[in-house]
Amino acid sequence: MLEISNLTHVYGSGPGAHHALGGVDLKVAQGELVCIVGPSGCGKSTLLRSIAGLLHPTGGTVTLGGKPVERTPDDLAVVFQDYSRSLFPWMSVGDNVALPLRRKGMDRPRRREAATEALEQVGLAGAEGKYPWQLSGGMQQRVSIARALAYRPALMLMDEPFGSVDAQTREDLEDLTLRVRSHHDMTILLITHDIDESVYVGDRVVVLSKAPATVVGDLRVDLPGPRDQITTRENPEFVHLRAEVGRLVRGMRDDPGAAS
Amino acid sequence: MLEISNLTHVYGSGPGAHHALGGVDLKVAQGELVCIVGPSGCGKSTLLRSIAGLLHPTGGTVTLGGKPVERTPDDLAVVFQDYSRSLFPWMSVGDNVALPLRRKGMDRPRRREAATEALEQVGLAGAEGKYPWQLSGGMQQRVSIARALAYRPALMLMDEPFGSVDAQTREDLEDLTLRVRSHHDMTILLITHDIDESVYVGDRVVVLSKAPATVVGDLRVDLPGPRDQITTRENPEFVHLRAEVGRLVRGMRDDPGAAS
Amino acid sequence: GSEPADTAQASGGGGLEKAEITIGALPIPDSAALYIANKRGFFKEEGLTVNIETVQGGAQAQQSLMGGSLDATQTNYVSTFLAVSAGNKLKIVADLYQATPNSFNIMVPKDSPIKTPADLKGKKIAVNSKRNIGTLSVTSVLKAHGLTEQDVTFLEFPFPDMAGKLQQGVVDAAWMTEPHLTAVQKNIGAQKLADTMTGPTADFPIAGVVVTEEFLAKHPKTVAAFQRGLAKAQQISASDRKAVEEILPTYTKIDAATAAVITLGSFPTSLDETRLQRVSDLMVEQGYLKSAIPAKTILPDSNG
Amino acid sequence: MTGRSLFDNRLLCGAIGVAGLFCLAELAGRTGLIDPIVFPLASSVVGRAVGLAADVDFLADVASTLGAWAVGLLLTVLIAVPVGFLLGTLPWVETSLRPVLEFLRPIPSVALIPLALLLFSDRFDMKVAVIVYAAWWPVLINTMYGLKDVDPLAKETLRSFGFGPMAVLWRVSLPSTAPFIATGVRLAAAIALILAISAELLAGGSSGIGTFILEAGSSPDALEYTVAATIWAGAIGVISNSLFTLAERRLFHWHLARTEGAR
Amino acid sequence: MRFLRALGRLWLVPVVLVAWEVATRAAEDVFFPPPTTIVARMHEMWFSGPAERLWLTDAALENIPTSVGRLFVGWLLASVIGIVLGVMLGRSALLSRFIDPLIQFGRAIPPPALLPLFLALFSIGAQMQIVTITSGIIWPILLNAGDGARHVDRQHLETSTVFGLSRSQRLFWVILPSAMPKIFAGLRLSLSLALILMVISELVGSVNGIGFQLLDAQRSYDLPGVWGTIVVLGVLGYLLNSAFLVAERRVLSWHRGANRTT
Ligand SMILES: Nc1ncnc2c1ncn2[C@@H]1O[C@H](COP(=O)(O)OP(=O)(O)OP(=O)(O)O)[C@@H](O)[C@H]1O
Ligand SMILES: Nc1ncnc2c1ncn2[C@@H]1O[C@H](COP(=O)(O)OP(=O)(O)OP(=O)(O)O)[C@@H](O)[C@H]1O
Ligand SMILES: [Mg+2]
Ligand SMILES: [Mg+2]
Repeated sequence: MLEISNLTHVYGSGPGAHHALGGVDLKVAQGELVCIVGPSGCGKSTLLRSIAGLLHPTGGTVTLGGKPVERTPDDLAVVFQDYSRSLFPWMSVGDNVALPLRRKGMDRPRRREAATEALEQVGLAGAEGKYPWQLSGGMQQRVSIARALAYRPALMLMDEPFGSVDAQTREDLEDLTLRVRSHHDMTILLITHDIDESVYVGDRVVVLSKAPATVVGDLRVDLPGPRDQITTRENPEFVHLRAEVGRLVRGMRDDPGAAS
Repeated sequence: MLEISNLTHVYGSGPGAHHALGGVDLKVAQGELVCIVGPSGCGKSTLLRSIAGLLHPTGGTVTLGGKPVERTPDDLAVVFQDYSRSLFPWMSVGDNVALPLRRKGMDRPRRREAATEALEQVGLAGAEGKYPWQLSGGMQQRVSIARALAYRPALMLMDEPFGSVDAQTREDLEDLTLRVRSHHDMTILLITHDIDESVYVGDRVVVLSKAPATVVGDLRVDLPGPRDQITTRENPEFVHLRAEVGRLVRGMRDDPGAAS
Repeated sequence: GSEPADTAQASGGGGLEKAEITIGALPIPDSAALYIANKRGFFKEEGLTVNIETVQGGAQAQQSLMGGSLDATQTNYVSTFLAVSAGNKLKIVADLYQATPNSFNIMVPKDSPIKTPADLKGKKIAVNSKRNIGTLSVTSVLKAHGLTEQDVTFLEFPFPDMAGKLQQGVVDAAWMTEPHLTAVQKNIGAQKLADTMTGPTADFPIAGVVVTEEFLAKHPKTVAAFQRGLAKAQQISASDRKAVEEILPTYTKIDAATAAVITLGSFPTSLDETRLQRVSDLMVEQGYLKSAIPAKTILPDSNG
Repeated sequence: MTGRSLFDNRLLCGAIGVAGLFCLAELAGRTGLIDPIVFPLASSVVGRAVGLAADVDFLADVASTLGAWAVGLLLTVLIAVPVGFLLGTLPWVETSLRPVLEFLRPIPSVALIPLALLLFSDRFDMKVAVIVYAAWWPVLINTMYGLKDVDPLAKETLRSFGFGPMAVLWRVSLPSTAPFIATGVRLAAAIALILAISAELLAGGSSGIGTFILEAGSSPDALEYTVAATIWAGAIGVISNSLFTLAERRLFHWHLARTEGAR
Repeated sequence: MRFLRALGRLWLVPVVLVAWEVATRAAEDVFFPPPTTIVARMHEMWFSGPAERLWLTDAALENIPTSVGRLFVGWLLASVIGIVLGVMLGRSALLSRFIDPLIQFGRAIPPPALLPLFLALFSIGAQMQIVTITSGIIWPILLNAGDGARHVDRQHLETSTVFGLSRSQRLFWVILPSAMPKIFAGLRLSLSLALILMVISELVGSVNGIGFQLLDAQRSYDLPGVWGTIVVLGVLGYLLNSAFLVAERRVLSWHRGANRTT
C-alpha cells in the first residue's frame, strides 16, 4: 500500500543544513501496523510528515496505493507529537473531534454521536463540552487520538501517541488501537519510544538510525493474536524481540558509523 | 523543606466545577527526590503548579522552608509538561538555556559556558545556535531539561520530563538527574507515568488517586546507591516496589471509592 | 438631491427643468439673502425648492459642483476667478455680498507697537486662506504704504483661532471679518490697524452664486427662477438690516445680540460686469492671475 | 479588601481617570497656563457639550454622522478582511500589489476628500467611500500580520485530514487571526469616526457633527462649540470601543483563557 | 540578480501608470491630469534645480527635508511612547482601568480638532507639528502593543515567573518579543499615517513643508501641483515602507521561521 524509496530530506541549506533523512526505504502492506523506533531527533517525525504530504522531501519518493504523494492523501489521519498545538483552542473538545467528520459527509447528529463515542473509548466520557485548555496533558493527547480514531482513516499516522498517559491508560489505548485497526482494516504507522510497546502493538518494528536516518532494522513480530497485555508480554518471543529491538536502537547510538 | 497540607483545588465554579485536588498531604525533606505517579488527569500538574506558586489553590497550604508559598518561590526551576510551549521561539536554544542564569548574576561568557555544558549533558552538543522550532520534540524536551539543570535550583519540579525521548536517552537523563541532584543537593519532585522510572530515580514514590486527587500511597524506596540502570533494575526490592506501585495506580483506577 | 431630473418635466410653476436644487452656502452673513428667500417662500413662489447645504469654502464647494452633489453654490469671487483660470467652466448667476467700510479689517493686539500698516514690514499676518481675498486686500493696503507682499509673512489660521494667536504673539496682526472682528475687540481689546476695503478695494465685490456652464445651459428656466427669487430677498437684505439680523441666528451660531452690533457688508441687487471686472484686474495686478479674465465670460449671456 | 474591590470597578476607575484629566485641564486654564482665549476652559466646554445633549438639531447631526460611520465601518470590514486574507495567503499577489498599496496608503484625507467630491454626486456615498478608504488599512494590515501568526501545526492538522485550502482558511486561519483582526477593527472604528467628521468638515452638507462645527465657525464662541463637539466625538469613541471590547470578550474567551493568568 | 527580482516585483507599476495615462487622457478632466502632466509639473517644482544639488530645486530642498525630518521625529516619539505606554497598559489591569477611557477618547478625536489645543500649548512650527504627528499616529502602536502585551502565551509567562526573571528581564526577553509581531503591525500602520499627519500638521499656520505645498497648490488651483504633491507623498510612503519591511524582516526572522508551513 505504502512505498517509500530512498527518501532523503535536508532542512535548510548551506553550512547550517541538517540532513534529517538519509535514504529511507520502507514498504507497508495494506492493514499492517508498523512501529517505527529510533533515537530522539533522528527523523521519525520528518518521515511521517513526508508521508502525510505536509513536507516536500528533498529526494526520493513516497507512493501510496501506487500514486506518488504530492499533496496530502485522502483518507488519512495523523496524531501529532505536539498534540496540544494540534487541537483548536476555539472549539470544544467535542467539536474538535467532530470537525474532520464533515469530510465524511456525516450530518450533525451523527458527527456528534461519533465524537462522543470516540471520546468514551479513550476514557473521556463527558468531556465533550470542555475546551482543550481545560484538560490535562494526557487528556489532550487522548482527544487527539479520539479525533483520529473517529475519522476511521485508511491510513493512520501516529507520532508518539501514548507518551503522556499513565501506564494503565496506555495499555488500554494500545488495545483500543489494535481493536479499531482490525475492525476497520486500517493501515497504521506508529512512532514510539517504548520498545515494549513497539513489539506489543506492531506487526513489524522498523528501527531507524540516528540522523541522517536510514532503516537499520526491520523485524517481523510473529506473536499470536489477539494480543493480550499479560500473556503476550510473557511470551518468550516477545522477550526476545524486545531485546533485539533494544540492541538495534542502542547500537545505532553507540556506533554512528553504522548509520551511513 | 516542603510541606503540603490538605491542599484542595477546584477549577471553575457552579455545576461545571471540577475538583482536581481533594486534600493532598505531603512532606518532602531537603535533598529528597520524590516521584509522583497517578492516573492521567488526576491533578498532578495542578499540584505542581500550586507548589510553584503559579496557581492559588482553593484550599490548604503549601509551605516551603517554613514560609507559606504565596508567590513563586526563589531558586526554583520547573520542567513543564508542555515543554514546546515553554521555550521562547524568538531565542536560540543557547539563549533559552542561558536566560534564567542572568538571575544568578553570571556574566555573559559564564552563562554561555554553563548553557553549552548543560546542552552537552542532555546530548545536544552543538545545538546552541538553533531555534527551538528547528528541533524535534524530544530535543525540545531536552532543552527544557537543560535549562532547569543549568539553573541549579534548590527545588526542581519536573512534569513528565522524559516522556518524548528514546529509551536509551531516557536512561541517560535519569542518571544525569540523579547525578546533578547529589552534586548540588537539590530537592526534586518528579511527575512520571513510568512506574519503573519512578522507582528507579525516586527516594520515595507518592501515588495519587484519580480526581479529586489524594495521596493513596507513599512508598520509601530503599535501594542501594549509587543506582545503576542494570543492577538496580534487577534488584528484587526494585521488582517488588514496582509491582507495589503498579498495584496502587491500578487500584485507584478500578475503585474510585478509595479516592475519597 | 441631484438626480439629473430632465428637461421638460413640468412640475410646479412655469415648467422648470428642475424643480428642486441644492445650493451650498457658508454660514456667514454673506449668504443671508439665500436664507431669507427660502424662509419667506420667494423660491416657492417661483415653483422652486431650494435645499441649502453648509459648505466649508469656495474651493471645495466648486468641487462639489463639478461632482454633482451641489447644483449651485455661494463662493467668493477670487476663488471663482482662480477656478475659471484653471479651466473650470463656471457662471456667476447672482451677486450676494459686497464690502463696506470696516467690514474686513487688519487687527493688532492691544499694546502693539504696530501703529500704521507701514510698520507691518517683516511681520506675520494671519489670514483665513492664502491666495484669496484676505491676502489680496491686505496686499493692496500694503502697496498703498509702500510695502509688497514679500515684506510680510502670511499664515493661515481659521478665524476663530486668530484671537488666541494675536494674544500669544504667534502673529503680529490678523485680517478678520465679522463677527470675529467685534469679538476680538471685546475679548482681548484688539485694535483696528487698517480697513482693507478702501481705495482700490473700496466696495469690493466679495461673494456671489455660481453654477457650472453645463448646468446653466441645461436649466436656464430653473436658474432664472432662482435669480428672481433671490433678487427679492437681496432687495430686502439691502434695505432692511433688521431682516438680516433676524435671519443670522437661524443658520449661523451668531446670537441676536451680536448680530445687532456687527458691521455688515452691503447686499447688491444686480450683477454688474464692471464691478466684477475690478476683482479680475486686481488679481492680475498682484499676480494671482496670469492674464485678465473678462468678467463677461463668466456671466450668463442673457441676464434673465 | 474594600479598596481592592473598589478598584475592580471598571466604570468607577474610568470615571476617576476622566475626572482627573478634567481637573488638570481646568487647572491649566485657571492658572493661565493655557489662556482661555486660546483654548477654552474645561468647565465651559463641558457645560457646552452637556447643553448640546438637549439640542435636537445637534442630536440629528450626531445621528447622521453615526449612520455614515456604521455603514462605512461595516463595508470596511467586509472588504478589508477578505482582501487581507487574499494578500496574506498568496505572497505573489501581495508583492505585486504592494507598491500600489503602499503608494495609496499615505494619501491624506485633505487631498482625498476634494477628489471624492468630484467623483460622488451623493454626499453619503462620498462620506462612506472616504471612510472605507482610510479605515480599511488597519484592518487589512492587522489581518495580514495575524495570518503570519497562525500556528502552522494547527493548519497542518486540518490539512492532514484532507481539508482543502479554503477550509483551512475558514476553520483555522480565520478563528486564530480573529483577535488580531479585532484590534484592527477597533482602530478602524476610531479612524472611521474621524474621517466621517473630517469629510463633513471639508465637504459640508446639511447634517453631521462636522457640519455643526462648520456652522459654529461663524460664532464668536466658535472654539468652545468646536471643542464641545469634539468631546462628543470622543465620547462616541469611548462607547463604541467599550462595545467592541465587550464583544471581543464574548467571542474570544478561548484567547483570553490561554493568555491571561500569571501576573 | 536580487536587483532583477526587486524590479520584477514592480511589474504592476508601469501597468497602472499606462492605464492611468490612457484613462485621464480619455476623460480630459482638468481635475484629473494625466501622469505625464503631473510628472512635468513635479519636475518643474522640485527637480529642475542645478546639477550640483542633484537637480533639486529650492522648493524641494526647503520643503521635503523639513517635512521628512518632522515626520521621523514624530514617528520615533510615537513609537517610543506608544510601545512603553501600550505595554504598561497591557500588563497592568489597574492602570488600564484608569486610563483606558481617556485613550479611547483621545483616539476618536479628529487630529485637526486638536490643532487649537496644540497651538495653545506649543510654540508654532516644528514643535507643534511634531506633537500633532505623534498624537495622531500613536494609536495603532499603542493599541497593538497593548493587545500584544496583554496576550502573551500563558506558558511563556509562567516559565519566566518560575525561573525568577526580574521585571525588566521579563519585559525585554519575554513580553516584548512576544508582542513584537503586533507591535510591528502597529508601527507599519503608523508610518504611513505619519505622512498623513505631517500634511495635516502643516495646514495651519505653517510656512513650509510638503503639506504646505499641497495646500498652496490647492489654493492656487494648480491641479497638476496637487497631484504632484500626492505622488511625492505616495513615493515617500512606498520608500519608507520598504525600508521598514527590511528592518522588520531582520527583527522578526524567528517569527517567520517558527510559523512557516510548506
Ligand atoms: N524546521 C526545521 N528546521 C531545521 N531543522 C529541523 C526542522 N525540523 C526538524 N529539524 C531537524 O531534523 C531532525 C529530525 O527531526 P524530527 O522531528 O524528524 O526527529 P524525530 O525523530 O521525530 O525526533 P523525536 O523523537 O525527538 O521527536 C532533528 O535533528 C531536527 O533538529
Ligand atoms: N484551566 C482549567 N480549567 C478547568 N479544568 C482544568 C484546568 N486545568 C486542568 N483542569 C482539570 O483538572 C484536572 C487535573 O488536571 P492536571 O493537569 O493537574 O492533570 P494531570 O494529573 O497533570 O494529568 P496528566 O497526567 O494527563 O498531565 C483535569 O481533569 C483537568 O480537566
Ligand atoms: Mg518527533
Ligand atoms: Mg499533567
